Amino acid sequence: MKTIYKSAQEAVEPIQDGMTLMVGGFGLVGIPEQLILALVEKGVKDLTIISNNCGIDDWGLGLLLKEKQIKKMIASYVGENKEFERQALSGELEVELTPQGTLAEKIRAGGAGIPAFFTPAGVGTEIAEGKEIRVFNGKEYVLEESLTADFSLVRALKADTFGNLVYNKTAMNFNPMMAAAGNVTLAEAEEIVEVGQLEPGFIHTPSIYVQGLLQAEQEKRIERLTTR
Amino acid sequence: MKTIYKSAQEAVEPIQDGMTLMVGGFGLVGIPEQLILALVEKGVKDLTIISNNCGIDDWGLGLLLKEKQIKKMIASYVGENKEFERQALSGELEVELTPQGTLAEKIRAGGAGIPAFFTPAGVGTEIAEGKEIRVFNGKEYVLEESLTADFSLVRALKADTFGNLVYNKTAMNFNPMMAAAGNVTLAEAEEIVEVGQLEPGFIHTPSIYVQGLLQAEQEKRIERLTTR
Amino acid sequence: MTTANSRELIARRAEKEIANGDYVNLGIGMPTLVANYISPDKTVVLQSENGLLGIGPFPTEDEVDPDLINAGKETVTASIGAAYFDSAESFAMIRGGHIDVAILGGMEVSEKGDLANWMIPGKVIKGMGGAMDLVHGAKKIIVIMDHVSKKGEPKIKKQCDLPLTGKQVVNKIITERGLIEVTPDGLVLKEVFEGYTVQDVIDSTGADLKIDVNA
Amino acid sequence: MTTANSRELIARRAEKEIANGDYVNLGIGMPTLVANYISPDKTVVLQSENGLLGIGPFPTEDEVDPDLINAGKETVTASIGAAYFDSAESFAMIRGGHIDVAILGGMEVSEKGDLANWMIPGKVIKGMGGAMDLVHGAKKIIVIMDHVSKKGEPKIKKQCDLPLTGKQVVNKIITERGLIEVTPDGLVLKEVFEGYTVQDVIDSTGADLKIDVNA
Repeated sequence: MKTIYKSAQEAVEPIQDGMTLMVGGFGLVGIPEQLILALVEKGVKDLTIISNNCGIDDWGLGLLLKEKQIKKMIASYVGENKEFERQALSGELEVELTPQGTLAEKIRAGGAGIPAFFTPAGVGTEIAEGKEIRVFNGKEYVLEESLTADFSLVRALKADTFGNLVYNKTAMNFNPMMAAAGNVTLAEAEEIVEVGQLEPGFIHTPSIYVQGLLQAEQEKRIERLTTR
Repeated sequence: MKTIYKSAQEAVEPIQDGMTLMVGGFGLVGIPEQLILALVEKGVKDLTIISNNCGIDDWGLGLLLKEKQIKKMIASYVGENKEFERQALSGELEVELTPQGTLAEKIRAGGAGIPAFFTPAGVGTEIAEGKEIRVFNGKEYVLEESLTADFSLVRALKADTFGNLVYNKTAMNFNPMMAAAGNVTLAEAEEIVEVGQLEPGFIHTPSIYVQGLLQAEQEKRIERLTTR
Repeated sequence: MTTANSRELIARRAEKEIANGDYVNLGIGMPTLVANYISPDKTVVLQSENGLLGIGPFPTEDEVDPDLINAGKETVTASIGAAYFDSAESFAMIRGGHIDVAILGGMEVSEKGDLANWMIPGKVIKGMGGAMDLVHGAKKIIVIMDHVSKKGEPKIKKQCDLPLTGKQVVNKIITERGLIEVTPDGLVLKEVFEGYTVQDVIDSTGADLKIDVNA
Repeated sequence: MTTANSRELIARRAEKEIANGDYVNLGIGMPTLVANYISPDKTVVLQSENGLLGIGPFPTEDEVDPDLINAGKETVTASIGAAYFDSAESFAMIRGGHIDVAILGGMEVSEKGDLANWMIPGKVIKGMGGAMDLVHGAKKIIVIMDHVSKKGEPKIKKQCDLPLTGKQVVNKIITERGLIEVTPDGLVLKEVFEGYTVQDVIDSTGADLKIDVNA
């Protein structure tokens, strides 16, 4: 029932310069690898990217950064990436650092039609400067507004042809909330199965949030291999 | 790892007069049947109950109502229950009707440490009277505060001994958010399995939210039997 | 009052407002009937706010599962491709604008598109259920109802007298007499149904109607 | 600077703050070491804010799964009874007060329990990750760190000079020199570790210390 793209190039075709994109993943885990590569190839620029991290120098969102396709980055942790630091310090890149839980909740709120909410994270720090502070039950909270995107790019383990998604282990992370918060959501899945193959009680992202699907193999690079 | 009670009576033992309880279920589906019966037997009173509905005259929360154990009811729909209407109209019962989505979100917020959020539901109606209204992107929203409870009583299909829960079909409904919003959460499960028997990627309520477990058979009365 | 025939007519007309691929929420009562008339040429996914995306037909006696109901608390089945989820997720879906069409019943609709459908003061205490969330969330809100009350009084009025479910939320009203669009310029009568004239509809409507009937 | 030995001492002492049955979040760096010293007599569930409740040991080479990492982006395993979930649920857990203990690293802690651990202005841009949420969510916040900076300057001070992670959030500080509690009356030195005297700790601390050492 949903559009199944033949290639990542075809999937990202409608993404234009200046758009806001949410990109799933935590570190390199759960990132939509092929969609990111297709954005690099397409050369689309002046992007605002909302993602927990910004990849590493030679993989993931780091590739878009290297090609200077990102105008603004909204993230919680960007410490893995030297080029990021260089562009941020030089002023080439606009950066909005957001506490990770606030980022997750802003995206969740965006998909859920909640325009703003109060959270304790960041109260008394520079994150709360210029924002409304209000006391509930004797504790201070800061008002944070929701985030939405023109396109959300997510990575799933399995998709069915209706667009229901299942994620693998910690590759879930930001993907479900982003799937809900994108005006258009493109899901890159390791496998696309016939509708009816996924168990209705164990769907992580219901089909209503997904507009386009792409089947693609994943490299799954490991950032920090640690063994016993 | 979690307390597994031998009886519903034992499980509800610490519940005292005047407490606030969240009780899972939508209609009669997904209600913790035995815990409710034990509350009736215990005769605990002046309860504030947060639940989407209030049972029917002779089952579910309707039983607590009949015994006049409920002081205040926070719900979205109570139309199945004549005794409810009688007590509410006579002023014996305090009633706070809340839009269903707002109720779900207030409970979710309570478990998630969000003290308040803006929602469009109820703007321009009596629900929003006396509450703050604020405009975001040209649309009006009302500020709603979160809900928590002394005890949450939920009903699961399966629990493991750590307290991880899985729900069955539409018996999920309000149970997961309530499990998170209770200071103490008691889960009544049709089956308790050894830890390790539930698939980690498909747990509906992680064990962190659950303090006590009870295995109990369910009658599962049907409110409106409709067949083809 | 509508007869069974006119209820079918209303449901069939409402079905035309649903496009192939739409996600739809049908309210309790007459809106539920719409499900019976969805064209086999369309893939439509019905959402039930108690936590089901993909309502299937009513079950056979053997299929009845007490844990599987719709928002009207009727036993149902799940269709192929269905998903279950909790109530917070269900209303995230609704409030977040992901439902294409909601078809709701109504007690009164005003000329500005205000809807009253949840309460009659002093008479009954039922509660609004999910209606107040639905009217603000779905992309298109269609109210289907009898054109006039049991006493023959207009249900489409300059202003609602009953407590509101939502202000300026209705896009279209479908009754047994016709189809009315709520526009920034007021109510526009677009269709008149068999057995009624334009004048019949005007006479039984308590607000001004612009007439734009292609007949 | 702490040696490997003193890092172990700190981690072992921090472990004693964890009770049987606790749900615990361990920050990146030294806090991660605490996992190695959890008593086999305790059932402790470790939360990783990227969406895992129940971090197991590091994997063998055969067990490595690139889709299974901790918040420090290291490959891990899941322990028995584990659950995976999304980042919003993970921080609902954290913010909602469900984590019993969070053990975090620190750059500076003030006498009021303010914590700075995320940024050195003009030097590095990394981001706060989940630290700002954790300090407000967990029931008990324990900071483990070197007692003094590389230059030998106190890291426990009247006021933090670095940008804050949170105000009045720290409950206890454990360093290689001792254990300090943050109380409404100020900092209280409760334990002094081998190789140091009370005076050593006082001299290397940039804030007033009340002394309550049972020795």
